Amino acid sequence: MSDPIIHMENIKKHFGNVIALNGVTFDVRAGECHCLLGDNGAGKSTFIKTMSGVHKPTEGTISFEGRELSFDSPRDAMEAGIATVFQDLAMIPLMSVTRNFFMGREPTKGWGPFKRFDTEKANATTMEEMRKMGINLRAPDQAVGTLSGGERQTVAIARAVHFGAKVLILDEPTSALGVRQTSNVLATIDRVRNQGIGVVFISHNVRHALAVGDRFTVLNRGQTLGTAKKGEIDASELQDMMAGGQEMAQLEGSLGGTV
Amino acid sequence: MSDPIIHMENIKKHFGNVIALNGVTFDVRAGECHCLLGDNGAGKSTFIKTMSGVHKPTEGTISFEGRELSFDSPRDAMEAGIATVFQDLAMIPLMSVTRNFFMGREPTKGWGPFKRFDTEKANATTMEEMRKMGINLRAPDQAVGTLSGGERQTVAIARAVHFGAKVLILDEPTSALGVRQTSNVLATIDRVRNQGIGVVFISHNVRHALAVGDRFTVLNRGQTLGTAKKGEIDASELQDMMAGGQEMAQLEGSLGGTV
Amino acid sequence: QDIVVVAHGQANDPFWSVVKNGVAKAGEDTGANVEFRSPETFDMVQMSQLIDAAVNQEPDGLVVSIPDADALGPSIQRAVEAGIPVISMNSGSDVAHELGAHLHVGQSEYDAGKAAGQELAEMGGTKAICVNQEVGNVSLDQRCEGFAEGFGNPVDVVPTQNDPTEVQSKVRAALESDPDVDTVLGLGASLVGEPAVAAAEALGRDDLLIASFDLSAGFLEAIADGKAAFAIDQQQFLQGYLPVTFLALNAQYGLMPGGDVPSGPNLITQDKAAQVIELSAQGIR
Amino acid sequence: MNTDATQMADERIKSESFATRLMRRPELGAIGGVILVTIFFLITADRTMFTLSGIMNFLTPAAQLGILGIAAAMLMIGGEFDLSIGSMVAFTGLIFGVLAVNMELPLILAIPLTMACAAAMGALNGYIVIRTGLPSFIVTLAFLFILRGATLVGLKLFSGGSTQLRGVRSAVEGDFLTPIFSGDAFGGLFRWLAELGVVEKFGSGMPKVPGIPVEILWFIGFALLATYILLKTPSGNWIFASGGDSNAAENSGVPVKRVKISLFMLTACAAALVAVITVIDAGSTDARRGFMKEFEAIITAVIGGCLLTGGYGSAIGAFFGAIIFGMVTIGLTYTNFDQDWFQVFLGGMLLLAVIFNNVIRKRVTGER
Amino acid sequence: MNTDATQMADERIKSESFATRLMRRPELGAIGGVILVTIFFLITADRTMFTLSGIMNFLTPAAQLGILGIAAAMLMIGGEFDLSIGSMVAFTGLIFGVLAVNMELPLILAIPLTMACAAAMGALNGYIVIRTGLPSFIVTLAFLFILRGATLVGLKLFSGGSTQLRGVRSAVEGDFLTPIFSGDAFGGLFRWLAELGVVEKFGSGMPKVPGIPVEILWFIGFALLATYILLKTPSGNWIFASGGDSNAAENSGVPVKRVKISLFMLTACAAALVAVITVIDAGSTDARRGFMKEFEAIITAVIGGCLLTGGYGSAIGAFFGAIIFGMVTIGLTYTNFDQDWFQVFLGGMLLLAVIFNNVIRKRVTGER
Ligand SMILES: Nc1ncnc2c1ncn2[C@@H]1O[C@H](COP(=O)(O)OP(=O)(O)OP(=O)(O)O)[C@@H](O)[C@H]1O
Ligand SMILES: Nc1ncnc2c1ncn2[C@@H]1O[C@H](COP(=O)(O)OP(=O)(O)OP(=O)(O)O)[C@@H](O)[C@H]1O
Ligand SMILES: [Mg+2]
Ligand SMILES: [Mg+2]
Repeated sequence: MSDPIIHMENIKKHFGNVIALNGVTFDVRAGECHCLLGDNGAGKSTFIKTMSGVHKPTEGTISFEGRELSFDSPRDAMEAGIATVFQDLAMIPLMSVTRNFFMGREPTKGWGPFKRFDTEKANATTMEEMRKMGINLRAPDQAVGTLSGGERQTVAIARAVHFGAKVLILDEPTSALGVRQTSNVLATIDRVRNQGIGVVFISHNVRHALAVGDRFTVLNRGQTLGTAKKGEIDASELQDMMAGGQEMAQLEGSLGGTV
Repeated sequence: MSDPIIHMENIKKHFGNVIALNGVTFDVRAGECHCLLGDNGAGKSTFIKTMSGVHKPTEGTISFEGRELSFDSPRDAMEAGIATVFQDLAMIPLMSVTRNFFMGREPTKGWGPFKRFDTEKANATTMEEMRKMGINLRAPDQAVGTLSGGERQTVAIARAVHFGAKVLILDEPTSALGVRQTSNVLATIDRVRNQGIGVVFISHNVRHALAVGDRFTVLNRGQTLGTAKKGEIDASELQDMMAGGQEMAQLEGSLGGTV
Repeated sequence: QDIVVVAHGQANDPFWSVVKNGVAKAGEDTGANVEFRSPETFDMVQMSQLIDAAVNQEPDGLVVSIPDADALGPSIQRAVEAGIPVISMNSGSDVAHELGAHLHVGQSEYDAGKAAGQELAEMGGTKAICVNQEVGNVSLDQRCEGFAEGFGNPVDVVPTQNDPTEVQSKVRAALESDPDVDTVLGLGASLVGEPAVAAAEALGRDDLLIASFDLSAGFLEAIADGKAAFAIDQQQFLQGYLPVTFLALNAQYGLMPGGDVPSGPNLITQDKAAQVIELSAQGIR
Repeated sequence: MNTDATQMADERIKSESFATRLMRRPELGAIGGVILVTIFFLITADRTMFTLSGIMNFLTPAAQLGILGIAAAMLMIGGEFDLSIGSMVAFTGLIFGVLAVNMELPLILAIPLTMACAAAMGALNGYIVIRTGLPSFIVTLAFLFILRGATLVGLKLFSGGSTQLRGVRSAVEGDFLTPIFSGDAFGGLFRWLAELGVVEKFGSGMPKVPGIPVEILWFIGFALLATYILLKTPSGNWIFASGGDSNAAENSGVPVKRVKISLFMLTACAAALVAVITVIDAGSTDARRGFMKEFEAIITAVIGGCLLTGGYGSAIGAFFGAIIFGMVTIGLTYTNFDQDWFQVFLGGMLLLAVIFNNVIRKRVTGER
Repeated sequence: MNTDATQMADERIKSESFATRLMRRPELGAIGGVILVTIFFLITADRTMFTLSGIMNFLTPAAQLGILGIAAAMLMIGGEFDLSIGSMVAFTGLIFGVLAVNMELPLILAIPLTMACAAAMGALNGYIVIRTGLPSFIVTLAFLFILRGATLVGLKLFSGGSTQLRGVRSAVEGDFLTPIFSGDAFGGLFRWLAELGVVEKFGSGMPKVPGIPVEILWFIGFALLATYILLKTPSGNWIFASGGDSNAAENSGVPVKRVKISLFMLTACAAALVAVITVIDAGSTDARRGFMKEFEAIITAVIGGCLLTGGYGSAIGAFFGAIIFGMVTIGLTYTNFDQDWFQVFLGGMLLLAVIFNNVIRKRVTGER
């Protein structure tokens, strides 16, 4: 298999006296979907934030395409070709959908001092990309703050997919999505993976993970619990690992495997 | 079956020129779990917000325990016995977990001018309720803003359950939860329902809905698509209705029923 | 010798910066260690606290201005009781002795306003505006009151803020809306006098009588050119210089003049203006 | 793997020193600034600054400012501003003066009436903000002008044309409430201490410090009360919640409107208290009383760690913020710096004090 | 059920009138205030207020304030404050005066140097805010004091003891850049119009309005430029994003730090521009220039619809805000009201204008 695009070695991250990550090693290769799984508070979001330049790791090294480097800002990571859907979506509620979509990477027309934001093109692109994900926006200039939870999440995903160059990181992208939108997102992951992009996919839904994942890494309380390839592990094993090895609630029996 | 606790008749809600709800009728009875399902942007959140006093309906009537009334504020609804977990959780990031947990309904000790916030009791209750949901907090005075997405959602759920008197409304409560926490929440819904509380449960996950729901109402583009009783409908039918009758993405076949 | 001056006007106010220059000069000449202090705005409460702070250091002399005897009285009396010789300056001539000050150097704002009013009425003014850039500052209010008294004809007070452009526009507005106004009195030369001259020029009104309290080089030039009538000078340099000198002499030899020193008013008209310009530009007049 | 996770102990938490835990509290951060400023003046200022009388001297303005600052801090924590504080001091000063001098009411009536009037104005402010949804900045700004102007008009009316209303001291003299709002407390104690030689005396034998100015006691009392309310009562929780996210608070059942209106009333009453104290102390009131105090109050709150966006801050922080501000403004007069440089120093000291706070806190708590 | 949902048409959207769509724009809301104020003065003020010369008269201070207000609005949209604007006017006025008078530099050098100096100060402000993470309110407040004090010290130094630096007019007379920064534009046109009798004349035959004061042109130009930047360029998008949620913006790849520092530089340069214009116009500069202008600039921005929390507002709104403010301050002089009531009116008019804005907008757009 190809060399990893990103390789994160023994990453530790402390917030004041809180140890969020305590030595996590992880990599993602071109054309694969690597699922990052784990209990709530395991450190998944913190980990992908160090990967996309939001946090600086307290310890540990990041190599991108073989070279060791450190991202100073999310913009650096983005320019290197990493697109991320954050769990909190990183959207500005007061701004329109289009402006959020292109935030930081606006298309322009004209030249020199007359270079300006190409609103028509941006609007058209936004509507189109959203439609692909199964959402029909009323108007591209609607404020993001007035969108429903799922609509908002779809904007963030469509944006990341649109700009994803080498690595696409998705932190629980389907949590607020309806069934149709979810299946669109999973199909999209499949599509971009086939285009040779590396995907990091975080989810609490075992089925979603198994449907698109090539490898599965489970985090627990800030540490790696292990990595498995597709086919090496089945749903219930994975589910047990994700629960941190602890018992499910009593309802378990009656809900059998429904979670 | 018993009389409905809340009956909402032909609710309409317009935001400026946007029609979010266009005549929705819905009720919830004591001791049942009524699932509200539907596509992204169908109007589910808007609907339960009118139910919990956040929005005033543009048209339509609300009857609570047989009497027609209108809630002027969420506080009114709360005092009537309605507890809600909003999709955006309604938490203050800068405040501690305990303070968020008891926000608006602080336990006090002492009397008269010396009545004060009973911090010890509040802290103990918070830790205990969170533990019941499967989350071990580090400290009850940690700011909510530093919690992980799932931890935060759990605080909101635990709070609503703790204070839920007659009706408990949950807007996609399990979206960010891990498998263990999800099964705890579903078990909790089951438990409170058996105590005679009416539960309104919104979810995009057909399995979760089928696991705990007694009745299922599907919204589509601001209108009711119909209500079904448990056993009258199966998973794939429900899934089709939730998708608004539109086709799933092409991946559908290969992901077969995984969503 | 330590001598402290506590004034109610700020160091960046053109009028008070001249007082402060006088204080500094006196310090140089007598060899005394002098300090000039003032609240950041016209604030009697803070000023009384500054006096208290000065008294705590037990200087050899204290110079104060007294725009509000009620507010400052207790602090000044405390100084007197502590045995610190006090001289008042600028405002407070009426209460200085009562409070235990040795003497007062300055002019009564009210009297100065009155003198200006009489002069302008004599020059033919029939209707006037008094442009006050800091309404509520009691000494400025007194100037306007005195002016109204001396002028005898109708006087409107035009309140403005501390911005020359705004002052110019307001003066213009006042002149345009009431063409009968033929006299303008400003309470500060650079802040009101100069913009008033500019406003008159913009309106093409060369019949206007413009006078102003205090001096600024620009306004003096306007007087010299005949564009403005006169400036009312109270020679505030003396208000800074004399009390410090007196107190220094008092500390050294126990000398003290026997009565108040009136430092003004002193009308600067066209014939005198030219000589004063240079001194004004140096912050002496 | 930790199978023991149901227990409280957590391996993912480093132990924390006492200092760290202390510095984590926003209010205590401001102490760093106080210490820095103290050291600065110990080096540069005349030694009389830190005698008992010197300390009283800079604490008096700090106390007056602090009472406003603490109220402003509570309002800011609640997510709103009040720019009319300063004008309110002037306006309530006028009301009080008129009641005491022109109407000759005893303090037991004049003070409650003044407070009631202030509370009504505050409630009006709050009501307009809540009702229109306009930012409180602009609404209270309008009241800044309106009250300032009304004060001028009122003064002229009641004083017969002057902008100063005098004679308050003689009007309230002998009133049994006067010692509570003016002058110095514990006078007897201090005279006794002076006789013993513990407290410094002037040459004339008078003690240099006649007592503790009552405003300092009010200041301390108010700071304690505000802290108690903010940290120990349900209302405090509501204030933080309303400021942190008024929507979320409203949705969680906090009566946000009532909280905000009460805070506006509190701020106005704090202004009235300062007005009463200063008017009795000064014996007069004029049209420029309280000028710019609204900004100083906000500065005080911000130095004390309040966020302008609301939902964060402390009353104790504002307490120390007021002391820093008072020390810097009065302290510079004890030094030999030329008055011309005053503002440069004031700005520099403020900046240094807050940066120092910040650095210390970050260093100690290990934030990035 | 709608199976047609892939089309753009949406049955869930009511048709919207043109007026509604217009009023939805925040900038246009402020027009309501302008109209209200105009009507008020048309009724109450002397008719000379709305002659050509009267209009120029109130537009001149409005323009100077507006240049600051638009810059402040952009900074506020970007999520920060600058309280040092007013002091910056005084400070850059001093710099410019010294360069032009004492150093005798031609304007072509003096103005760029002044701007560079302002930009450097702005960048320093921004750098400290970004670096320390302190609220910009407190950092720029420190600079409010520092720059104000520095101006006084500098003035005394360069003028030899006075607080006024003079002789600017003669120093710049004849410089080819002078007409761009001072005096009136289109003088020829106006003289011609006067001859035709379209424009009023004085007895001497000179037109009553010699031209359009250049600051008005700068004001309009700057408003257009700022609007263009905010709405039509990527940088504008970055400004809104930085102010809306700097974390989210940073995470989405917006260079938030660079944006904010640039905005601080812009504000400082706007202050320098106003300083240059007023110093040349007045021929002198003094220590009190720009006093309180920082607050007026913020007021202007807020009247124009900017949110104090950032991320929302418009330059055109600030444009109209400045006009409202200028009209109200100058306009009252044209009326017969007792001028003691000035501040009461100012406050009342401000409040009415913003409430009116708000009511109109809500009514028209159907918000609750
Ligand atoms: N800024 C912070 N300060 C202190 N603690 C933090 C901070 N950010 C995260 N944490 C803590 O680090 C732990 C890991 O958080 P993280 O958000 O990475 O979890 P997660 O795996 O994404 O969980 P979830 O599935 O619920 O989203 C949590 O317990 C959280 O409380
Ligand atoms: N304040 C508002 N202004 C304008 N439109 C709004 C507002 N709030 C909601 N909407 C619109 O109303 C529709 C219904 O939103 P709602 O949040 O109720 O959807 P939902 O069913 O909860 O969706 P999801 O499953 O994604 O949470 C959405 O299309 C949304 O854009
Ligand atoms: Mg997460
Ligand atoms: Mg929803």
